[in-house]
Amino acid sequence: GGSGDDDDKASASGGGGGGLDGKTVDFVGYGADNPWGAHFNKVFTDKLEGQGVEIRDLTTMDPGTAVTNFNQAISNKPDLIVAALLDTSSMVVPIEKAKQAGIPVLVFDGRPDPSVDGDVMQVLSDSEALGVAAAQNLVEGLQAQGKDSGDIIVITGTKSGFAAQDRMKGFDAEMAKNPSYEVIETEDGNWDPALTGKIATQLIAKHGCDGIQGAYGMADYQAVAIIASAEQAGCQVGGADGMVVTGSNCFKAGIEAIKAGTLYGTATEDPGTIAEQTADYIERYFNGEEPPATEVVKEERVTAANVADFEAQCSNA
Amino acid sequence: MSEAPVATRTSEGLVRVEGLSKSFGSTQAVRAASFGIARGEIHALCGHNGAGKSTVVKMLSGQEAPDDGLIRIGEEALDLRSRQVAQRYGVALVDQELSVVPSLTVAENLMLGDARTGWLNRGRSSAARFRALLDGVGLDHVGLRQPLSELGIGERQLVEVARALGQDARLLILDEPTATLSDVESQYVYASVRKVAAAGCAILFVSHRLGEVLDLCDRVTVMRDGAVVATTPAAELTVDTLIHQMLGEAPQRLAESARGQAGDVVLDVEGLSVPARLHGLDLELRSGQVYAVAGQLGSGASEALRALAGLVPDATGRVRVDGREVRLGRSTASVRAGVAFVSNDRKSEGLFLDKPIGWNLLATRLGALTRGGVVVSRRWSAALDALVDLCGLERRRVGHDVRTLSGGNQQKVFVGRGLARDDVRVLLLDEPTRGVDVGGRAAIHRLLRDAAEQGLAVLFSSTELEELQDLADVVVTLHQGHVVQRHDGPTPGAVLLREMTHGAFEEVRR
Amino acid sequence: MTALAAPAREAAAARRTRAELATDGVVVVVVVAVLLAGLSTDRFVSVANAKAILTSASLVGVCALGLTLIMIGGSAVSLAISQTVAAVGMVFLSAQSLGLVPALLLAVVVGALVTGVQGAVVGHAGANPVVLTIAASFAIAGVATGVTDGVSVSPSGTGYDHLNATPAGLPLSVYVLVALTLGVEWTLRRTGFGRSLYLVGENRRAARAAGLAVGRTTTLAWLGAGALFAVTAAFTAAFNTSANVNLGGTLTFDAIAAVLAGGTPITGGRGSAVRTFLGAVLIAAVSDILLLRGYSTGVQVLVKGLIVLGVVVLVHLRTRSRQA
Amino acid sequence: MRRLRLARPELLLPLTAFGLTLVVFLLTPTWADVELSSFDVYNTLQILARLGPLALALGLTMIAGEFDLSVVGTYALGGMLTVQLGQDDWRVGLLAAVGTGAAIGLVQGALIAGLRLPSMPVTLATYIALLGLTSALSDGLTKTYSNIDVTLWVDQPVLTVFSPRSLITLGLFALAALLLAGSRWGRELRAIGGDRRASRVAGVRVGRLLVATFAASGALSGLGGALLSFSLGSANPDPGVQPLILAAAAALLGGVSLAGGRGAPLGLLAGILAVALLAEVATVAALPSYVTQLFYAALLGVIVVVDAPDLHAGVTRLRTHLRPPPVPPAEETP
Ligand SMILES: Nc1ncnc2c1ncn2[C@@H]1O[C@H](COP(=O)(O)OP(=O)(O)OP(=O)(O)O)[C@@H](O)[C@H]1O
Ligand SMILES: Nc1ncnc2c1ncn2[C@@H]1O[C@H](COP(=O)(O)OP(=O)(O)OP(=O)(O)O)[C@@H](O)[C@H]1O
Ligand SMILES: [Mg+2]
Ligand SMILES: [Mg+2]
Repeated sequence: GGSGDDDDKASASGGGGGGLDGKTVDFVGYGADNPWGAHFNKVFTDKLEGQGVEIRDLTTMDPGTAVTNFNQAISNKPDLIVAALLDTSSMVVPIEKAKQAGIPVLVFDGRPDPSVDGDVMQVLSDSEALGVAAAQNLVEGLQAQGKDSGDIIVITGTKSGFAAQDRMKGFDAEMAKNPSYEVIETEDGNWDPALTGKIATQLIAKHGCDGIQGAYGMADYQAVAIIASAEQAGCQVGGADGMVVTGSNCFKAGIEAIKAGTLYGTATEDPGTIAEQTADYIERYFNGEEPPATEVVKEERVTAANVADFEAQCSNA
Repeated sequence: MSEAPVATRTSEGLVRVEGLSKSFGSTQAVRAASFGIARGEIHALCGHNGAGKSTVVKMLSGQEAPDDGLIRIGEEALDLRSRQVAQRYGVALVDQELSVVPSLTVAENLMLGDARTGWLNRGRSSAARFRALLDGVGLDHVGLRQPLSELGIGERQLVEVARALGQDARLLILDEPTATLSDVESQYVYASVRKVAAAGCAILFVSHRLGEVLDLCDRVTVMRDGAVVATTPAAELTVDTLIHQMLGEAPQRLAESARGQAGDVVLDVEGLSVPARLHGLDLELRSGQVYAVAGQLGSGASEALRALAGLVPDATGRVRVDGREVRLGRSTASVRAGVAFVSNDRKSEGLFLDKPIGWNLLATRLGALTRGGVVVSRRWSAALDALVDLCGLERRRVGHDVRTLSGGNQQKVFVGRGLARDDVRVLLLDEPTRGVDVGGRAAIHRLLRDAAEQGLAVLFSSTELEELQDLADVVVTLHQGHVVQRHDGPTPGAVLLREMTHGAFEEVRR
Repeated sequence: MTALAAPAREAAAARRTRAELATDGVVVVVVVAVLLAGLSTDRFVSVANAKAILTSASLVGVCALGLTLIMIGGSAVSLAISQTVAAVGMVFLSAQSLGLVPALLLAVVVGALVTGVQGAVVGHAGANPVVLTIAASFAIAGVATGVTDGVSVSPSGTGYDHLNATPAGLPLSVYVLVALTLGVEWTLRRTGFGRSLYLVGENRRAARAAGLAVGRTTTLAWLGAGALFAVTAAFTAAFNTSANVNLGGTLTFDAIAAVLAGGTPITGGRGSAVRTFLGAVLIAAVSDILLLRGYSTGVQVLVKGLIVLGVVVLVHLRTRSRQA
Repeated sequence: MRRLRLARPELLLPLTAFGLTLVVFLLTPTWADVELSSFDVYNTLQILARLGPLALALGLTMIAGEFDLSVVGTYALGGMLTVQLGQDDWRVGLLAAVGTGAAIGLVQGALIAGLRLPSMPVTLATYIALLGLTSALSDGLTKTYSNIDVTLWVDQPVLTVFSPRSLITLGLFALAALLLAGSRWGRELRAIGGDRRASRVAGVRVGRLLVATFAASGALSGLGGALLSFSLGSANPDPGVQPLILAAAAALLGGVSLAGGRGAPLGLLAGILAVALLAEVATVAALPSYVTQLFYAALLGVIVVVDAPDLHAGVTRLRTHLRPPPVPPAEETP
């Protein structure tokens, strides 16, 4: 098999009707050792395989392996490559190679590098909206406590990913609308609950319980770690005067915390919903319905007010 | 006793050390030592354990820098910063510790550090030279491309000797080259050394075997406590005067009357075998007597002791201690049955060098010093005091790491570990006095004799006639894994030697 | 005998060598430097911050105590700590329906067994611990992922929350760390097992020839280590209220860093629980200073590495000076 | 007494490993529903190119009886420097990566050789420090390499199955094999790995050799990082421990002994090819990643247990106890 010598087939709009049965999809997604990825893979694979699509599992959490696997996918000449971009820039060249080989690519979750933006189909989670939702949660929560001003700490996911960067973009923009609330610390928690807890403990010690009014843990499991740290340091969390904490993609632990009143709110971006929508997109694509090049999954803000509606959706991981 | 007149084959001094001194921490190992070696001379360096011989050797061979003093070779005063520099000035060395690499082949070992082997590997160009070297030390059965790990310890030692001989040195230093060799193998070393000396090389020979020293060497320099006592022509010395120089006193040999009376059977061995190494050894050990298995390297003597200690996984045979059967192949099983073992490799299979003397002495009896798994300090210190006295060590030093002791004193600690234990019935010792000076040797012999009298079965192996005659009541000679003969009571050395080197075959024929 | 009577040996024996004094000097300078840096750092000297330092040292510290046992016993390191902690954390949370104490016991048993099996292979067969535990880390993570399908485990009860208690304002894990440090230290110093462990760690072959139960001692050390990993796992899981294969985070290298920073040599035969405790606190304190002064995570990790390097060199120089 | 040369572990293990994995690879179509193509060979060699320099670096230090855990740190730093300094001119980036790697190796080697330190804790500390440094340099962010021509060049197919990157890696192995087999370096490297003290006494320049080996290890790791960054068009501040683990597996399969003193570059090459083939089989057959993980665990576990010295004793003991005692050969009885 080769990469560059089949250009004549390239222009064919791979889907072009004919239904799903017998179609092959090479799936270079997140590895199952990540809880988000695990649930996504399960929902996605079940749904498509149920309709006769043949899925080849090339998932991994290692960016280098992902490139090798993507190249392998190209050589397999499937009807479609579905990929998650662990490392945005290292996927630029493989995506271009796929384009040359005439194999369509669908990217889900995080957006691709701008240089190949037009070359792939995309089903994206709305990271900026997630950041906005987190900021709204904080502002709303603080205002409900009657605080006009307040200091906020943020512990992010791995800073090198677009997911964290885009969330911060949305978050910062929304916070800028309420200048009386100030972000005093932003630390990289590396999507790691243990590290997040450690950093939170130190930040709380640094500023004291009354030095921090709000906190943003970029994923629920990070927000939960912040809450635990705060409680261990003897700070009050939630309630009439305690620290307002928010997450921004929902996990079961977060939903429990919202119900317990310690987490003010979160937002969706649960793997099940994106998986459903991605699978749905592929269905439409193979059925020749020509879906729009980019679809954004609608993200919802979750707080105590509507937590019941999202409990089921958010409790898979 | 100042320096005696030089009586050498050539009167010109080639190598001179002047006022050489060296301290390790608080220990002054060598104090202002001076002596000279002439071209073509075989010069012995003698002294008790820890006298500083090896330290002098290390300074002469570039392994340690002197704190003070000069080393001259020819007319130059040299700064021997490393082995390479020393080699460049023509100093070849056989170290006290075996210094060949088991993972390399014989030929590769001969090439190590050899200046004549260049940076590029040029195939077989040196093969003939290496072959001749090996043949010269009696290793004609050993192949150049054979991995060294396939050779026994004595053969390895001979390879190291061959390597040093092959370097065409101006000064050849041999630090106890024959300690691990049998008498027959040692003869090869003597012959080679004589040949090299005849070619004009100066030779420094360190040994505790005083007989060989007097036979082989031209002059003898004796050291005591780091200082040179005297340099004397060998012809003017006898073993007794030499010992007197070394120790300042004459050691007591065990008197004939000290020989033990046989008691009950403690250890009963039937058909002890190790594939390809030991074939059906039968032995009955009684308390009160000291037994020896005697044989050259490779005779299976070491193997027999190691098998009894549970260190040879494929050993078979029937072994009973006080009538109870012992399962072979597991050291813990042997220990439980009351067998204590002193290996011939005290560095890697013996002592805990970086632990205090106390820990080393008590390592084998932790069980007796604990109650419910917790160490009882009272028992610990009582046992320690008793042992330290028993072994003739200084109480003051029990907290010091064993590494800081000289080889001979390390050996005393090692032997002491098996003594004065209620749970020990059999004491096995492989070369119990390897590298130990005359005084230390007598002390260790006394310890073993006492142990036997206390009701233990004592079995040791040795390649040295003197030791066999001094210590053993019963000697079993071994040759190529087979028992040759059992001797009760005093046996002429010549008989033992013949059996150890040639087996029983010729005798049967005669 | 003659040698022992040598006069030069007499007095000087107990005196400290120059190298020892020099290394002590360096240690003093470093501690003073850390203190000065701390004192000049805003908010470093406060009860809250001291609590924070202890808190962040506590979980790594308990793990590191386990690793200390392994290292003293001469089996170098375990590189499977993170994965063990993650897997045991999952077990702990999913067993919450049994109640806190049974769940805790179950976790300790599982942790001890998983680690003890590796110890048995190292102790009895002489397998290389580094490679073996790399294999174990893959195996544990693979099994955990396979069993859970990668989904996070949530607690099946609420008993775990007791582990997040803060008696007298300090997290329970700090008390546990102090108690376990004292317990492990006592075991090492006062029991026959402790002494055999030091001996086995220093020279395995010699220990075997001396008739010490090398395999059993090593296995016991690893069992103990596994139990300590499990304690960390329970606290970490309780803290995060959910567990997946990434729960252990960077614990493996954090624990190694703490043990090495405490001055326990990787070659075995030496070391103590109290030193490990101090190592964990040192690293936590320095990280804290750097964080308070606004340095990034990268710089904190860099400094952690340099501390470990410095201590390794110092300890080595000191030991060597003692050997001379 | 002389055993066959092929029966020695430094040859037997890599040849067996390579042979077996090759068979598994060729048989993949029989159990997984896939076809093999020349691209699969290309991809195997790409995996080789990714791990090869690391395996060689680790292998060389292991032969010398040391264990350089810092290779992955140098690898990460090398990749990052390549991207940050080589945006305009790839040569600058490459030079920076290799030079820094060599310098790090030099310093570590000097510490280890000069103070006679054990290498594990030193390289472990360096590893932690280098990851921190890389992360500090990049602010924790993945950095993009925008010189796409280089990216395309290093991975373009050459003779169908090769790429410049895999050819460079194979060249490195050839060079190392030539150096080690053709000069005293190889012999002395094995000597200091087999018995450090004895080699020193024999007059081997142990210190210099160690420093050179660590420098080579650092340079190779830096180069590996640079090549990877060129290929990916980016540099990640934390490559994880997976590269280290696979490189270690490759070195062990390559016949290098954990105790030191044994191994050769061509054996290493066979070992890394075996690992690359396995990785490719996992990819072609689309095994879930946890299955692959379990597979590597089993592989490493088997190697390390088979290599375990005391197990041999145990097996011998067991065999001896199950077998009746041998009758002593009659003709030798005196
Ligand atoms: N590296 C060292 N560190 C500390 N002390 C040492 C060291 N090397 C030797 N010593 C001490 O120096 C003294 C002289 O030792 P040396 O090895 O030279 O004795 P020796 O005469 O060769 O004894 P032996 O006959 O037992 O080999 C001894 O007391 C020994 O303990
Ligand atoms: N690995 C081996 N495989 C096969 N035979 C061996 C092996 N090692 C040694 N031998 C042979 O076994 C015999 C006994 O060897 P060994 O060196 O153990 O004797 P020994 O008990 O040490 O003798 P000594 O009493 O002189 O110390 C010798 O003939 C030797 O060549
Ligand atoms: Mg000596
Ligand atoms: Mg012997």
